[in-house]
Amino acid sequence: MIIKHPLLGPRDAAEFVYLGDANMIKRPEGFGENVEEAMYEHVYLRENPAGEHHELWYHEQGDRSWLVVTRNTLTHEISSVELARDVARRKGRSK
Amino acid sequence: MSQSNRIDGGQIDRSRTLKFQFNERWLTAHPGDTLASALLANAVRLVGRSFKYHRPRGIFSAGSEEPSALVQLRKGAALEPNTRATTIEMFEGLSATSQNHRGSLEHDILAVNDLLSPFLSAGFYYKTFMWPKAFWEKLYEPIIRSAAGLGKLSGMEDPDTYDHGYLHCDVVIIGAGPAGLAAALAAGRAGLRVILADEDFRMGGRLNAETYAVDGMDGADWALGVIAELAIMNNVRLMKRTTIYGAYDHGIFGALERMTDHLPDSGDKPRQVLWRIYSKRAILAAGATERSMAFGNNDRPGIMLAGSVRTYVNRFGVAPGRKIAVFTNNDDGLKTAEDLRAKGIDVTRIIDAREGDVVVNTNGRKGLNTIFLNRGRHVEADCLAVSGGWSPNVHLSSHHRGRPEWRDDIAAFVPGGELPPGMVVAGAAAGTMTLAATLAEGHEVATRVATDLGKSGSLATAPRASDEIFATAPIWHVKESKHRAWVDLQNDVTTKDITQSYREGFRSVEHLKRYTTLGMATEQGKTSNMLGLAVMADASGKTIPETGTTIFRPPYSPVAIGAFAGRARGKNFRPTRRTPSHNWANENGASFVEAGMWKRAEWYARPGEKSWRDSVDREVKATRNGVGICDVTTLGKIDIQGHDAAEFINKIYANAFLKLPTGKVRYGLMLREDGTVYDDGTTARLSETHFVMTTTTANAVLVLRNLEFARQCLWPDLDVHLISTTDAWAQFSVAGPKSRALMQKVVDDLDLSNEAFPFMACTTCTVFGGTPARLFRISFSGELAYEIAVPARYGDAMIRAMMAAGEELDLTPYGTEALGVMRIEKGHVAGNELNGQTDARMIGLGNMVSRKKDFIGAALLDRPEQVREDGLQLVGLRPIDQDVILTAGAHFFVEGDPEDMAHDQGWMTSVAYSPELGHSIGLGFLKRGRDRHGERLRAFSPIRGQDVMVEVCSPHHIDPEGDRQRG
Amino acid sequence: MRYNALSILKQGLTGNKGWAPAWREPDPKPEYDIIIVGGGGHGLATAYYLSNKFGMKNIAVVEKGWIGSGNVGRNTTLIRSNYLLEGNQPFYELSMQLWEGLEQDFNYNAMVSQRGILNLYHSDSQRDAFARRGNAMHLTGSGGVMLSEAEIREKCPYLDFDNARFPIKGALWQQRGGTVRHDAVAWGFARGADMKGVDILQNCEVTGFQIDNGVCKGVETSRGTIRAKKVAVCVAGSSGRVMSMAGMRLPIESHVLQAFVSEGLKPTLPGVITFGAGHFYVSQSDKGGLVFGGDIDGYNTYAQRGNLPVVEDVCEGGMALMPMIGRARLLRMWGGLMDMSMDGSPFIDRTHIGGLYFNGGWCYGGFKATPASGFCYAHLLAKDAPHPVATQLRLDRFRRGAPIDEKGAGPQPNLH
Amino acid sequence: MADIPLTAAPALGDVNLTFASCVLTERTDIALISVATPHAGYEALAAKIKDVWGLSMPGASASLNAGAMRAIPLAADQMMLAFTPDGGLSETSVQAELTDVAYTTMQTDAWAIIELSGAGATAALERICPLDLDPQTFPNGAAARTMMEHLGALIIRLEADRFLLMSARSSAQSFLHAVETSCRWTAP
Repeated sequence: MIIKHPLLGPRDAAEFVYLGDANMIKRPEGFGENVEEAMYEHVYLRENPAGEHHELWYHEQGDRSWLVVTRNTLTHEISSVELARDVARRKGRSK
Repeated sequence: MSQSNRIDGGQIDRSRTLKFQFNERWLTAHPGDTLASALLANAVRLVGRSFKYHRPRGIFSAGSEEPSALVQLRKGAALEPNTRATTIEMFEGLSATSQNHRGSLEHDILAVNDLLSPFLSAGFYYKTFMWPKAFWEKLYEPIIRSAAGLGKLSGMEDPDTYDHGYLHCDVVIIGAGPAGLAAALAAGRAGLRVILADEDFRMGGRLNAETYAVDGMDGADWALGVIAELAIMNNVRLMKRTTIYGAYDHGIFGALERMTDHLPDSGDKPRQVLWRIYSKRAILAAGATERSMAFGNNDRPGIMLAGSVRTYVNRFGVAPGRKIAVFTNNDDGLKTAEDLRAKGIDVTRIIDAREGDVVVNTNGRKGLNTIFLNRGRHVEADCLAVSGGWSPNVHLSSHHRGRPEWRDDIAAFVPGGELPPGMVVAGAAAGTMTLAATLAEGHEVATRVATDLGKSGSLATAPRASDEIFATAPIWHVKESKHRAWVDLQNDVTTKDITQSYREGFRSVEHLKRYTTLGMATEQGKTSNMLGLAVMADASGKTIPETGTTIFRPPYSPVAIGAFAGRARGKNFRPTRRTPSHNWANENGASFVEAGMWKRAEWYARPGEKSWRDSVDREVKATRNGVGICDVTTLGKIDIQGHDAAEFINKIYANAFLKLPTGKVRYGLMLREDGTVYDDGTTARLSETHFVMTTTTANAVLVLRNLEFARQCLWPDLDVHLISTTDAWAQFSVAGPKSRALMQKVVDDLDLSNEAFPFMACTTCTVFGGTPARLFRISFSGELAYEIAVPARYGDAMIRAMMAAGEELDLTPYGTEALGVMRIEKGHVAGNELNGQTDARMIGLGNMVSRKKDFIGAALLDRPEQVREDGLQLVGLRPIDQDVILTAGAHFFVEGDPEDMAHDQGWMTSVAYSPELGHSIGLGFLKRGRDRHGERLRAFSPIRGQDVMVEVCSPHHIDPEGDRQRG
Repeated sequence: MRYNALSILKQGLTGNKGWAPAWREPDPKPEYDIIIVGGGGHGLATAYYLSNKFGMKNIAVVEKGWIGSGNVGRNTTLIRSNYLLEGNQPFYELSMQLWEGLEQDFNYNAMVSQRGILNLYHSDSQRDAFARRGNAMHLTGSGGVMLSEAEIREKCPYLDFDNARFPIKGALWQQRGGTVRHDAVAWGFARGADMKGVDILQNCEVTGFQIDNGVCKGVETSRGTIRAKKVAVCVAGSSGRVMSMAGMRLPIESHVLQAFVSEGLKPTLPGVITFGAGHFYVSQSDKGGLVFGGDIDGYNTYAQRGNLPVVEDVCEGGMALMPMIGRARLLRMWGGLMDMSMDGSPFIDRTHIGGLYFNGGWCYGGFKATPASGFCYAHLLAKDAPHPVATQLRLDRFRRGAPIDEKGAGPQPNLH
Repeated sequence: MADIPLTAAPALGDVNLTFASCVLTERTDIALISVATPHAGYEALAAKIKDVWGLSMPGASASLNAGAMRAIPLAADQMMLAFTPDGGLSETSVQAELTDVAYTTMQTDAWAIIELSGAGATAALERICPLDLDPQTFPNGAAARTMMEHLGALIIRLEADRFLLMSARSSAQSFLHAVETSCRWTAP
């Protein structure tokens, strides 16, 4: 596969490491019993869609960016690639 | 015998004669021949045996679709099984042997299978060999297996090398026949970056095998002219002997270039290069494959595809027979007769199925001699040219989601459905079956691609040829024939097997293939799938497209496993990382152990030491009683800087880090989000905004990856920056009661007293008169200890200087084994304990985990099964009989309990011999372990034949209070 | 029709014209007691054991394509019972025992071939982990021995002992491990179930569940609505897609595992060999092809095809382990969808929806589990209680904090 | 304390190999400092390096050269300064200049650097480098991190036929072997 890095252009996916569903950005904050259920769902349950999937790839043999790649799991077509940091901020993550 | 079937013409170099061997017999050929054409030239007809019935096999085709003429090429370690004679380019001294026969090729004992064929029909083996039960493995299967397979492996290491490579282009053109050449010409002239690849050693495709004219000249000459023009274009790369074997995602194609297979030996160059081609567009111009028809005994040597007969006659100057009959259902067959007659070869009969004439049976045990027609007629012939029509080579179009579509007018499947993005198809591969149309289509498709990619396109016009007639009648199976009719020549699948498969309910194409093995041969169904499908359609009374379609998986034709591996084998399977003291260690008796990619010194043997234990015991004693030194460079080192660095690290580690003072080091415990221990190490604060984190050797890369994830995805606005410095610093652990004395000699102007530089202190400093360094007072051995780091370039000089400085203190280098002994003595956990199944409670660090902050892993610490009272806990173990050497992996049982999983109490994770205690010790996980110190248990290890009693104790076998390291 | 040597002789003498279909092609009935969704190995095994061992009747298997067209027909055919953890090992041992009696049981020769499995190790810590595992195997009566380097040399002289980047130090050997002709497993179970009246409904795709007040009452299919008292889903790589129709999210991701076969070669390998320093395992089929594989591609996918980096990685492992295979040619490569779970272990469980059952999460270990998976699922469906060896294979184990994580890789499916 | 000045050892022993159409040389004269841009500190850093070395901030895939100093992009907020230390310029002095505007880390020792030059350089790289090195897409000055023969590598095009190849110091011998093998196997 080829991932079109938003800063670097097309790169072989072999340079990247795959993590999984981009929802992993939405980590429940806090600790103790009150987040246990939310964290259980966050850590263990997956949409696993047959179709468009937002997912995290890490450019380990490149510029060490984490990327959010939107890829169709049926065709492997990639429709967008963004820096995960931008996505995270858009989802309200900060410090 | 000297090439008795050689005739005039052809694209071979008659000025040179090459000698080659087949089954130890010397024969001659010319440059430009394949092994197949050379064998035919020498009137060799029997070249192999089929898989199941061991029927005689000859040469069936002239290309990579060959199902029958498989040989073992070369000798010794270079033996290459299952090689198609039709694709082997002749070279001087070539040696080939036939395969899959017991006894000689001519007298194969296993030909008896042919007589038993009524009982060996499709799927027979699923229905028998079941009784008595034990006989399958003891008798039946060994017999079946002994007959299995085709050619053999040498059993020796492949003596050749292979390489990989990467190419980039605008358009890759697959196939250099008329469509591909026309396309390449248009694309090249338009200025596109073009790769033109063809599996043959001579580009031109069917133009080399036919007698057509293009642009007013002989087709093969036209091809030569085009190739010459392309060769001088800088933007075009011509790749002959190159098979594009697979279409992968996003325009990536796999290609195999055979660099030296046509040479007597490879010299010092790789035999084959496996290219990964990155393309924006692809033009599939792979042509078509001719197919046979099913009639009685249609598998004899001498029965060939008609197009291949023309190839041998026109391209190679070889007559495949002296009396040739033609059996056809289309106009191509007639062309064969024309070409043969033009060469003066006797065409004994044209049997045109469209006129109701069919072949019902043949005769000739090891080579065709008689053909029986319907209505009781027969013809003498030593070669039968069969043309059942052509199937477009749709293969690469179906490597993604493409589903070929049926076209009635050509009675064939053409590329259909969703093609790999960027792929277009031209020529015969697209079902365009006549030359003029093919040339025009190649030109037009390439022009369109060029326009698409922003090039103005070629101004030149398409090459021209006169169009021949192409009319076919789909006749697949001669039903009048009562004899066995082959569909898959290699695997011996006959029409009867297919009808039986239908009868038994194996009716989908997938079931059919799996039940009968149709299409599973080394030609991957190129010559058999279509025929099989047609026979199944006939049996079921459905049309062919209703019955199914033929899709193909990579590779287009088989690829050597060595080529996929490339250079990665032997010592070069993976890179090797060496520590800065590697050369010094090597000079000083070290043996090395693999630690991931690293090579680490495991011990330093000295003269007179009889076993590794002698060396390790000495190193441990010397360190515990004096001072030892160990290269610990392999631990991961990550430079963490930023205004928010402390806050960041505090979110990563399970224990508190926010208030770590500058100049101090702290042990850090890193969890996964599920609460399991991920890694541990020490982190030093060098300044308000600067930390250095160490990780375990194994997790260095993974921890950096996770830190980057936390930094970019979880807390993107923290001002924190990361870079690995693992390789930048040579780091040595100096341990033992005399380590302070040594370090005082090493570092420049620094007070190392316990007050000035206490346990867990760190600082930057210089050593040996000015070399920059970092000093940490940390201990893994439990002794008074330091770690000293210098820039890696000074690592080699540093160890030598340290050893010189430590001579009077008897400074002893120690390796990973001694390190392991000392950490087990101290009860420190390492990889055997932190195996991804362990949480902080299990290793007694539950209290270290903060309950006052959020950090990775904070939320999932207290699920019911994690807080079980009978959970596993880390303990120490010692043998009751002190002479017993414990082994890791033993499971614990209460004496008298049955040895089953329900009574399993835990297991031994690590063991060592403690020279200080004078006996073997262990660490392990035990249910409720911390409450069971003093209890005696069985350490049960049947896999190692050990069953001994151990006493449970504290994991801190030595210095449980930790006084030594603080001293 | 019973298969035996006599039937072959008789048919052989009469032109093989009397063979009957291996299973019927019935039309769906309006209602069944139990509908099994998924006509793969596990689904067919479930139907077989339900009808043959648990005395259940009125059962259908619905399959969207052709039976056996999923992973049971595209795996690398290995069987073994050499697991480590209590949640797994007794289950896989039951599976092995079922394999050992399977062919006589269902009157179909699936060529169960216990030629042994050799797990090589290359470091002391791998050796220790194998010792722990080998001892766990002995606790379930599964057998197993540790082999020295010298013993391995004798068994497999062609492995790279002298020039290896990661030298072979020893191996864990389970003699009872081996291979099975994978397609035949599906066909044998299908035939055995069909003979007991199970309706095998091919080309019948489930398009929805009929869920009424939290109770599943049947399935919508491409061949119409079929009602059922119990619906048992068993669709491996399609688990996420199918269970989403019941509104469920699972601790599962779908990934692709590629498998490879070489051209036919004269027999060389004794059994199954797994490389401990790279992603490569190999066996040789009864036809002579080297059947091999390695790691999953590592990204979520529902496409049954993989990409080149893994192909190369696997072949690198092969060449590093046995450099004689350089000139053997890779004949075919294909991909199968793996229902990769969060701990690498499977589920055989009820769901929170009444009457709806789930079997999945087999990762790339599903084939060897086929008989036990079918047996335990049948047990659960027939008795509404988990089989004793499957009590830990529950969907709630992560909520309870009890993963069955053999590799210790944590909740990231592509690491298992 | 003993005064024994430690001598630096080159990662590859100052290797220098000549092949039929290219030359491979270890560069031991290059010092490396990684420079991370603080949050909201881009302008200050850019102004500083402009002021001190006349250097601009590099783009994502192009290194920039000014006098003795080259700026090589490493990550979205991180670059590497490469220079040959001489009288006025040292690892310490460069770090000191940037103390207030960036986070710097000494990287000289983390890398081994090979210069590959000659008409056959691109053909040799074709066997190990997955990047498109066509001058249109990878012009002079272009810099990229990628993977070659299982090793992370940083490649910079200095001129049409001259490249710097950098890889981790600990595995430098393996990297050298990879490059050397390519040169040998692609020699005409």
